[in-house]
Amino acid sequence: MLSAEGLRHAYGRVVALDGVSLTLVPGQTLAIFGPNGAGKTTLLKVLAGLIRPQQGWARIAGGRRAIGWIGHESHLYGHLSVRENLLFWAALYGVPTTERGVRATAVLERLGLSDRAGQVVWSLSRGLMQRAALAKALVHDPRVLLLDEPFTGLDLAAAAELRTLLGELRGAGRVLVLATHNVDEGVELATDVAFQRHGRFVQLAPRGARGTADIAAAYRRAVTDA
Amino acid sequence: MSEGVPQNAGYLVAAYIVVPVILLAYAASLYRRSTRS
Amino acid sequence: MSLAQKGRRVVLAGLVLLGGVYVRALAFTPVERFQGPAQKIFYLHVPAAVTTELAVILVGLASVFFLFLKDPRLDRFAEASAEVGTVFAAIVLTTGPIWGKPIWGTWWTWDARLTSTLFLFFLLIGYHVLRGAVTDAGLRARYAAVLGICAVVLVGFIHMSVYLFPTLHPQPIVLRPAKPGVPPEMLVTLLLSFGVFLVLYVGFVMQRYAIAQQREGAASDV
Amino acid sequence: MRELLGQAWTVARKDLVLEFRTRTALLSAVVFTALVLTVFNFGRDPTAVATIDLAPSILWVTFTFAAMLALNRAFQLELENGALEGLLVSPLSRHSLYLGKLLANLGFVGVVEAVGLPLFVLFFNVPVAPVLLPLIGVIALATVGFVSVGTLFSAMVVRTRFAELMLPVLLLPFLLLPLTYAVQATARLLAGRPLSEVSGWLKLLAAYDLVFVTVALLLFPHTVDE
Repeated sequence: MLSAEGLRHAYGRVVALDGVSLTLVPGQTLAIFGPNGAGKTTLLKVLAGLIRPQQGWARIAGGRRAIGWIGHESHLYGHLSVRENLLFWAALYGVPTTERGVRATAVLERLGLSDRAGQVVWSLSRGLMQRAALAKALVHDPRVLLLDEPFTGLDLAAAAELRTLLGELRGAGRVLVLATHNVDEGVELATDVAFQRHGRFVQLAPRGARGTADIAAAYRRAVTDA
Repeated sequence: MSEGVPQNAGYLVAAYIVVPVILLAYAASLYRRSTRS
Repeated sequence: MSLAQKGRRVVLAGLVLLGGVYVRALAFTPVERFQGPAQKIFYLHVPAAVTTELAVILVGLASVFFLFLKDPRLDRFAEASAEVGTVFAAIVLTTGPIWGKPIWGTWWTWDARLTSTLFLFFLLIGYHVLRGAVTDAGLRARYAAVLGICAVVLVGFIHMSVYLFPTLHPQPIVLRPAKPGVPPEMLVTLLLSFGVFLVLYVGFVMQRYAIAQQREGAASDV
Repeated sequence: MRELLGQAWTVARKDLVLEFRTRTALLSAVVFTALVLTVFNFGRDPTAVATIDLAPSILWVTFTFAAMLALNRAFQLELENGALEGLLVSPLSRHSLYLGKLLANLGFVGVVEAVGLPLFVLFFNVPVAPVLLPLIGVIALATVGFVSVGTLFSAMVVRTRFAELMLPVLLLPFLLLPLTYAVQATARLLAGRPLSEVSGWLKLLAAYDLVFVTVALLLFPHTVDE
């Protein structure tokens, strides 16, 4: 579903990726923890095909069309309505004309935005905007979700809501890759855990039966020792 | 000089001075930039 | 010996050789009968113009290869060549009017060659302005390469349109001194001077390249 | 090929919907055009120079500035909520993105010119009716030339400092050539010369368009991808 081998990428002398390899199959959710500047965003961008790595390769079955990207920004046009935004993005993702409306309606309903469909985006509250951003990322029913610090800037309620939604999404043959600097966030969603530091995976292992505190302790050790 | 040849050596001198001035100024600028820092 | 030092020596040699060209041009090359002594400005003007064009073409080539290879050395070279090209363009644009005043009777005309050098000058200035306005090194290199290629295409287009549609363009009312029929002494002086300008170009580019290298080192050590 | 153009049209339609919905930019550009034409009226001595001699310059200097103003905002609206990032992670090809932006800019500048031309006729009492069709041809060809390079540069300039100043400095040298051709062609048309005298300039304009649309299309991916 998603595989990468020997990724290396540097900005000048700053190494962002230093020999990262990984393989994920449907049903897996990988949580990548690492301090800021560890190269997490670069890794996600390489996986999404935004950056051509200087060495190595990354492949996602189905290509860009299969990717849902959730980052800090909503990618929504303020002067279009929520529904117009969804229809635009659905069209770009190659959803057939006849299905776009159905997809948009379904995703709006699922995120509880049905009664906001006609509202222009700039007039939405922050919480609703976040949900609309998720709707945009999901409108083409992506098989692979790449999440770059998705919890940043969310209040507790919104973060819990996002976690619930991601929990629902992670079954059903999808792959989720979640990058964050905060171990507490989203760790319970993960089937696999990786610690990234200076562009390297210090550790990449199935989560097994370990609890959040256990993983947090392991993360601190891994990041300070290496 | 034979008759009919224009007397415009002043322009010649001006141009032949301007060129080395520009070249030397640039050389100085390069020197300053590489030794600063 | 560092690259900057080597470059300085090459420039020094170039300047000495330029002195030689002065001696030859002033004392051992005949005075042109119709234009008088001022015609000798051409021994500086034309080589500078050719070197400018060469510098810009090299910027374009380096830019094309940079976009494929992403080698920072190509970007540094393009930056260096563009800056040196600007200096030579400045020489062309100052010696041109100094020659034009006695010969054409006016400092400036929109002659095709002078105009295309002015274009080059503007394009090169724009190139430096763009480089100065982008903070991210990777982005700066890519943007500069894109602009560099566009600039070369534009210059090529101007030349092509002058030759392909000669009737449409105002033809320069110039006696072209570098045309066949020029006495061999004049041609030799011109070629010697061209060689000297090439030496100066190489020396300047070496120094400018070294500065770019130095700056990058300073930026990434922070 | 079909998908390339389909996606381009999706992007262009979205841009034009946004433009016509917000209207601020479009209205400003139209008012700006009217103002420049007015400035020209006061910036000349009608007793010294016949209007007909100055008319082509007035028309084309006005259109050049209007195009520049329009191009400045071409990529501005993609910065809102990081939409550009969204476009880049989507399966949208970079060539489609360029063509879409090109179409949208042509639409925008076209509207401005459609208002500017009648104003020009009205203010300066220039008889364009007998040569209207060829004149529109000249305007169309020159506008494609303006917008082809302009679209490419505006994609770069939005991510630089002093973007509003940067675009004219970079772009004007590239506009001077089509400007020259357009002025020459327009002058001959307005003077009632036979079309055969104009065709050379039209060919040059067409050649310029062909060369720079191709070059910009090839270079555009490098302005957005790392």
